[in-house]
Amino acid sequence: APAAPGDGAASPSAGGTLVYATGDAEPTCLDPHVGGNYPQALLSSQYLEPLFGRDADGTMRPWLATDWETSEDGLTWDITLRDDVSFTDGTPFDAEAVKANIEHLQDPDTASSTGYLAVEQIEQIEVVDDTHVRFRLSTPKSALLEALSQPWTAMESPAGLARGQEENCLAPIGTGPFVVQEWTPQQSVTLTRNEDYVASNPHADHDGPAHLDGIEWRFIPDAATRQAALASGEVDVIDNPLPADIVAAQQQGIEHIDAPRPASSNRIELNTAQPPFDDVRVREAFIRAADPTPGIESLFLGTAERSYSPLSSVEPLAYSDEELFATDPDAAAALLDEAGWTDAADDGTRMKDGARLTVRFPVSTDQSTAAEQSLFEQIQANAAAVGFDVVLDPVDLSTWYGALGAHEYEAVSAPYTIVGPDVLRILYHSSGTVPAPSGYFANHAMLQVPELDAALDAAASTLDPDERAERYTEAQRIVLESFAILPLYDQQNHFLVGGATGVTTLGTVATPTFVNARLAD
Amino acid sequence: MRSRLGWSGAAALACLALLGVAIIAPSVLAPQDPLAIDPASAFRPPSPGHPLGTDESGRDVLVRIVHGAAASAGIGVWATALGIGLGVAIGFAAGLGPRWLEAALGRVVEVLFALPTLVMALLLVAVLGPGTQSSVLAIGLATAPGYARILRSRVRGVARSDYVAYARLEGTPPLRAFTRHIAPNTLWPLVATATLGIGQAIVWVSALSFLGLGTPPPSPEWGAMLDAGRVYISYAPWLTIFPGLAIVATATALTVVGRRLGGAGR
Amino acid sequence: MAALRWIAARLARAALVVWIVATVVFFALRATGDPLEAILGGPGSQAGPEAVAAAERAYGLDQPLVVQYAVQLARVATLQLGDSYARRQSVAELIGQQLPSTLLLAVLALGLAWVLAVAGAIVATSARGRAGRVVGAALRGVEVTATVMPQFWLGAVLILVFASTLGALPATSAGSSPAELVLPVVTLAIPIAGFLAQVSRDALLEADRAPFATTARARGAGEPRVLLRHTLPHAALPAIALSGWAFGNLLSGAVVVEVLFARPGLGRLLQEAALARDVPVVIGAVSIVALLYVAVVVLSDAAELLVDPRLRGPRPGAVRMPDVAVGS
Amino acid sequence: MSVLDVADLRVRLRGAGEVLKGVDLALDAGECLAVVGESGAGKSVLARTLLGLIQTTPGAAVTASRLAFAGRDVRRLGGRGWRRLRGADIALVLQDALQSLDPLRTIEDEVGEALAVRRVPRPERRRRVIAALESAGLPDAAGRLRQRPGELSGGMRQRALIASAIVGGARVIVADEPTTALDATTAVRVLDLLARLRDEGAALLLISHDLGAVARVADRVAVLDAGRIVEAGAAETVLAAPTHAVTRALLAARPRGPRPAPSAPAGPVLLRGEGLVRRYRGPSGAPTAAVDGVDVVVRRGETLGVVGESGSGKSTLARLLIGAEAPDAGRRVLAAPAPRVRLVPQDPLASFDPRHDVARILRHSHRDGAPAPAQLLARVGLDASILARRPAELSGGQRQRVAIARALAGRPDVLVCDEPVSALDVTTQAGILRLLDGLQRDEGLGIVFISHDLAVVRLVSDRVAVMQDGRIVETGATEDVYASPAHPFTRELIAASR
Ligand SMILES: Nc1ncnc2c1ncn2[C@@H]1O[C@H](COP(=O)(O)OP(=O)(O)OP(=O)(O)O)[C@@H](O)[C@H]1O
Ligand SMILES: Nc1ncnc2c1ncn2[C@@H]1O[C@H](COP(=O)(O)OP(=O)(O)OP(=O)(O)O)[C@@H](O)[C@H]1O
Ligand SMILES: [Mg+2]
Ligand SMILES: [Mg+2]
Repeated sequence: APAAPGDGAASPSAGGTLVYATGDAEPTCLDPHVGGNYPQALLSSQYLEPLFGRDADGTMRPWLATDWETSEDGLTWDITLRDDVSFTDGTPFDAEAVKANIEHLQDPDTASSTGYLAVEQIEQIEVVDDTHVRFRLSTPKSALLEALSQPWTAMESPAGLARGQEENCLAPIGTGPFVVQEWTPQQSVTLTRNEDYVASNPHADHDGPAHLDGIEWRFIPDAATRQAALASGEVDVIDNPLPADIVAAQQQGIEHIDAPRPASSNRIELNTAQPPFDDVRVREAFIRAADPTPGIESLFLGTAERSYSPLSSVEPLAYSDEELFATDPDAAAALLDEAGWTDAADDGTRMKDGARLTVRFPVSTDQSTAAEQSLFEQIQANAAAVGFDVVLDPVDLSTWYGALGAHEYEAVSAPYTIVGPDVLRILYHSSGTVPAPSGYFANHAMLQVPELDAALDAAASTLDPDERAERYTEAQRIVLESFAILPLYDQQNHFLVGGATGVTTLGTVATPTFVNARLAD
Repeated sequence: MRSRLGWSGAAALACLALLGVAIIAPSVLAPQDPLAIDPASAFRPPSPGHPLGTDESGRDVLVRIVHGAAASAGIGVWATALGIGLGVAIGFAAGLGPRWLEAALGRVVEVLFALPTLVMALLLVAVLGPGTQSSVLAIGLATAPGYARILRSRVRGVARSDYVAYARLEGTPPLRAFTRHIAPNTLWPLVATATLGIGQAIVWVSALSFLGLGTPPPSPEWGAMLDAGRVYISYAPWLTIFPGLAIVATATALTVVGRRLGGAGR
Repeated sequence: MAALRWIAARLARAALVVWIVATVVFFALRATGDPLEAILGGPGSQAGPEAVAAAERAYGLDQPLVVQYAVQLARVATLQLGDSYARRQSVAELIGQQLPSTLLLAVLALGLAWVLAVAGAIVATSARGRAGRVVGAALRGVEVTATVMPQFWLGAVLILVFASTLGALPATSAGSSPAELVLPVVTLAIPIAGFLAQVSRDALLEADRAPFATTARARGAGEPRVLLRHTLPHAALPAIALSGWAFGNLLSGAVVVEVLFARPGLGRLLQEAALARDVPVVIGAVSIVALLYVAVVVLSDAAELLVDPRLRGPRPGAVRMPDVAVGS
Repeated sequence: MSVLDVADLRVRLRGAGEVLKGVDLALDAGECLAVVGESGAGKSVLARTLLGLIQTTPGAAVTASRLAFAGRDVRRLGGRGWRRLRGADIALVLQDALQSLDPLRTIEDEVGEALAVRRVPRPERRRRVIAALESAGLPDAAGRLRQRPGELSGGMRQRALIASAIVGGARVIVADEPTTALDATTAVRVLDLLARLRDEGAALLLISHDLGAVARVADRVAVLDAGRIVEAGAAETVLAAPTHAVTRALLAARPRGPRPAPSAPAGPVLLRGEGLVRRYRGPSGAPTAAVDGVDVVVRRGETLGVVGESGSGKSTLARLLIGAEAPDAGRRVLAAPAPRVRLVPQDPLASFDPRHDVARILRHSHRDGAPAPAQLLARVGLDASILARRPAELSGGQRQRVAIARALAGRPDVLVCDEPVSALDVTTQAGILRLLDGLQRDEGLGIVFISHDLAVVRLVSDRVAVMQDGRIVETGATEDVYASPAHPFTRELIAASR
């Protein structure tokens, strides 16, 4: 049944083109193997499908695969595939296709980042027969199914891949309910219905192709403009709505979908590798002074809930500890005194040995919403009250990465989306402090804690669900108690639906799917 | 005085006087702290307690506008000063220098002209990163060719004028002719142009802030306020309307005064 | 013959300008940013060393900077422009896709600005008596205010009123249907209209007071004829002379308007490319902007010569600009 | 019956009060009535009132006990009625002749406008335009149709303007100062043209402040002073035996006759030009000589008059003499010790720094031994109170005097005066001429006096040089040249100055 009932007057009908307006950046390549960011995931979920899916409760489901089996040592994985699916160019989906896709992800010329990390450990791919493929891993990887459920590792037609990157970027060929028809840069991507769609999708409520004739996927970067377009009926669905518009939507009969992204929560990471946050007392002082809760309530108008966990609330293994983050400016001041930050500059900033208690905080204007930037301003003001000088620097994405790469930050907020708690390993394992050749490293807190590494390694390699849960909980506790992060809320992922019914989101990275959608008249 | 100014001139002067106070001593007009947050009283519409309402962090909009005058006008003034400085250097050199120098500077001016202000700003931001300095530099560079061209043609006009010719005929040495006639007659009229330019520069700076290339928050710079508030335009329109009005009013007042100055100089 | 020489000289100067622009842009961007970031799927990419080396080879970044510069220059000269780092598409093709949209916007906005400016100037000069003075003063106020109106603010307010509240017009503009062009064109046109109106009103008033207007009246010409045949052409002259400036202003405005109304176009392309350090796209787009600007200036110079015979024959300087036009 | 009949015409203008205070006029076909008077008397207002142009001016009030055109009362006429009248029945040649043709339109469009307004079809319009241009005496009329006013000389423009007034077949032509913008020879040709039109049956109302010009064409003269006609009658009577003081003043101010008293014999040579040549790039790009092999001598205590048409090279010669430009050939020889040369420029306003007041201007030009600024001003008949004024705040006559004072502040031996009076009205002109004459006698200056007006030159100079096309075609003692001109061009000039 459709997920949300339309209001009484609108009766759903078949056909028509749904207009979707996204506020995320326009992808530079429609193939999510290349690079691999959330905007690509949003769009490619409409035409590419992964081997596995995931339910809202975190249970893994087969999608293009039907079954899987793991060896005792966790190094060999046997995957059974569907035999009734073809790519939209007519190429059959089979074990050879899976092999070609994994190899494509691992090929340096593809320049894949997210997908590459997901399949990094697959050492050997063996085509057993058309419907059976065997992976041999270099190290055990408990998160392999989650890794293969991500949009960034979705399956593409080998014939399509063979066309070369330039062509494949413009119109990747998959098995999804829609097909890329045309891409008009800076304007829209036109998607048409895949008439031969086989409803492998675990979320599909019917067999056969989607109801819609197609989707026009428009890029409208400005949030106010996007909302105005929804209000005037130009578009049917928007993402990244403003909190105020979400609140107003309820009165206007506009459907609101709140689908937080999985994996990591949104948090501020404190750079533990350099002063002043190399001192845990200073970190704790900052966290006790920041007091983000009132701001979250007023800025997000009740659309976001305060988090006390490194993981998203949709992750079943999320562990939170509210006590650790109780606001207490007096305690913060005492901690700073204790840490030796006792002198005061003219502007009230604390000093120690002639150095100011400065916190450089580069903010990516592409990744942080306006409300989030305002929240940082409030944290800045609250921290200033106990003597921190927080220097907010809103910058474009490349400058922001530049600042991170050069370690010119004491605090930073960086989103990270994959599927499952394995994200903890990426974000907090000491190996994450070593930059990739491009200069990027994921462990912005620069945590290098042996017990934490041990817990994360164990969790990654065990196949026992209970032990995995225990080890991830331990890891999260260590992270929280180190005061290296200040959790804020789930990664916000809201949709407003004005002219359609049956829009749902996938349980993997919460991208919307329109396989069940119909336009309201 | 009033009769010569007209009511629009008087209103413009009053506006600028208010702006002057806000720049020099903002606390006289609004003693509160423009950065003090109060999430509990966020998004208050205009009321006697907050005549222009409060913003998303509960800061008073009026207080912020008053305290932001210095930043906004400051950027406008600096950008204009840079533009005029460059323009004057180029203009004098081109207007008085040898032919080859004039030709070379003519190309420089043409190149600068061929890059519209925001295009230039985007380039500079790509090179220097966003921020106040980039804004000032971008606006300064973008306006410089305008000043240079005005000045060059004026310098040429004055240098070839009958009164300079007459002075030279009487045996006045070149340098004295420059300080006595050329410089005053070319630079004074530029004051009016500069007044107009400051108003324009403030508007440009605010446009840069809109593109996310301006002054970092939480500075109450008007363009930044306007940009931050625009997100809430349907929910809290006062966050957009009032800083916008401050920009438009300042630029209008400067334009009116500038035109009067220009008119009087001619 | 003289005309040919004039055109050749202008073209040579235009080429020089574009060359300098391309050079400045190339070194400015290369001096400060690493284009590899853009090539390898944007910043924050976790590409391995093999990928980096492959990309360097593919885009010739392993060559010395001078060689890269020469290659880039050769591309600009032949309008090949190379491939975008970020978009994996030919720059010429990208610009070709975006340019028509921006040109349509610019041309319509310039047209509307002219119409508004001339209408305002006519009303201001033909209103007589006490009411005329009030109307004139009001118009002057409107003109000055329009001139300094920040476009993004104006556009936002227009969207709020006409799209969100009234639902009368679309808030976004992707193509060329009249309804979706209204708001962006109006947003873009108003400040320019204000400026042009100020300039042409002065010229119209001056022409209206000139002896030739009185003479025309003395020949029995009615006011419409005096306006149409005599004074308006004079009022149009400064506006033609200002076309180059207005065009620059339109391109600046296009950056803002295209972002605001989610309209594809050169301005948005440039904004995104500059932020992503996509060197070939930035050089291509900026060179095209410079080329267009120079072309418009040449055209407006030619138009001026056509309309105003007094300018034919030797004359100093190129575009004459009123003092208010600093920065476009 | 008179074509034009006006009685008790009163015009009140906002800001100027009553400008016409009861004017009575009557004009017959084939007759020329001249209205003369000082600047500001109301002549132009009268002209525009007769065409109904003042009536639409905001704040204007026009009353008359009679305002009839060919017997038809036009006092109550609306805008449409006047428009039908204008161009077809009554035509105006405006005072500012050189600006009265729209520079952006072709001669054909401008001259034919009165016909176009009446929807005369294009072929016929062209025929009549050519006819009008020809009868206005414009050579090669058909070829001029596509030209624009900027391509015509001043005299040609004035003729085209007159053609545009007669093309509609107007029975009454009002010509407001049709010759002020022209040099004397051209002016005479234009006046002759008007006389011919009158002879062909047009009623001509000629407005002028120049009684000399009037004498050539007018049958009757009316003298307007401060909005009233103070004297009227047959031209010969009024000009020969003026009864009213205003008329007499006008006549007296006319430059006429020889230099009242010749100066002392000339002293040594101060400055000499030998074979001076100066070439400029002409409109076609080819170099043309503005001054072409000129020999001149300037002596102490002598005034050399230089006359010639506009464009004959007088100002260029002046620039060569003062050393502002170097000659392309020939040389400028100075006596020893080098005499000081100062210029009184053609356009004094442009030669003053607009930001400086008179005191500063005189101070900058002051050289040792010259009198103090206030004394200098007294010398040129100005009050010291103007020391604080800027050039823009002075009248034309005052400016000219300040320019002379500034030249004197440099203690010159030679004074080169380039058209020092051509922009002034006759009364002011007479004052300046007296001043120069006095200075020359008292100081023993060598003066070069440049003018296109031979009558003026005759009044002040001892010797005269006549220039045409960059050459001196005749030179000699003023009265000799005047009495027996050898060159035909000189004869033409002299005829024009009578
Ligand atoms: N449109 C007008 N509005 C107000 N006053 C005017 C207007 N036109 C002329 N006057 C005034 O009317 C008076 C007569 O002016 P008019 O132009 O008729 O003089 P004129 O005799 O033609 O002088 P001139 O010989 O200098 O041309 C002057 O005082 C002038 O200032
Ligand atoms: N600087 C110059 N450049 C080019 N041509 C010039 C220049 N100065 C004068 N001429 C030309 O030289 C000729 C003589 O000019 P000049 O000014 O000496 O004449 P003029 O006798 O003083 O005339 P007017 O009575 O109009 O003042 C004209 O054809 C003029 O166009
Ligand atoms: Mg007059
Ligand atoms: Mg001359």
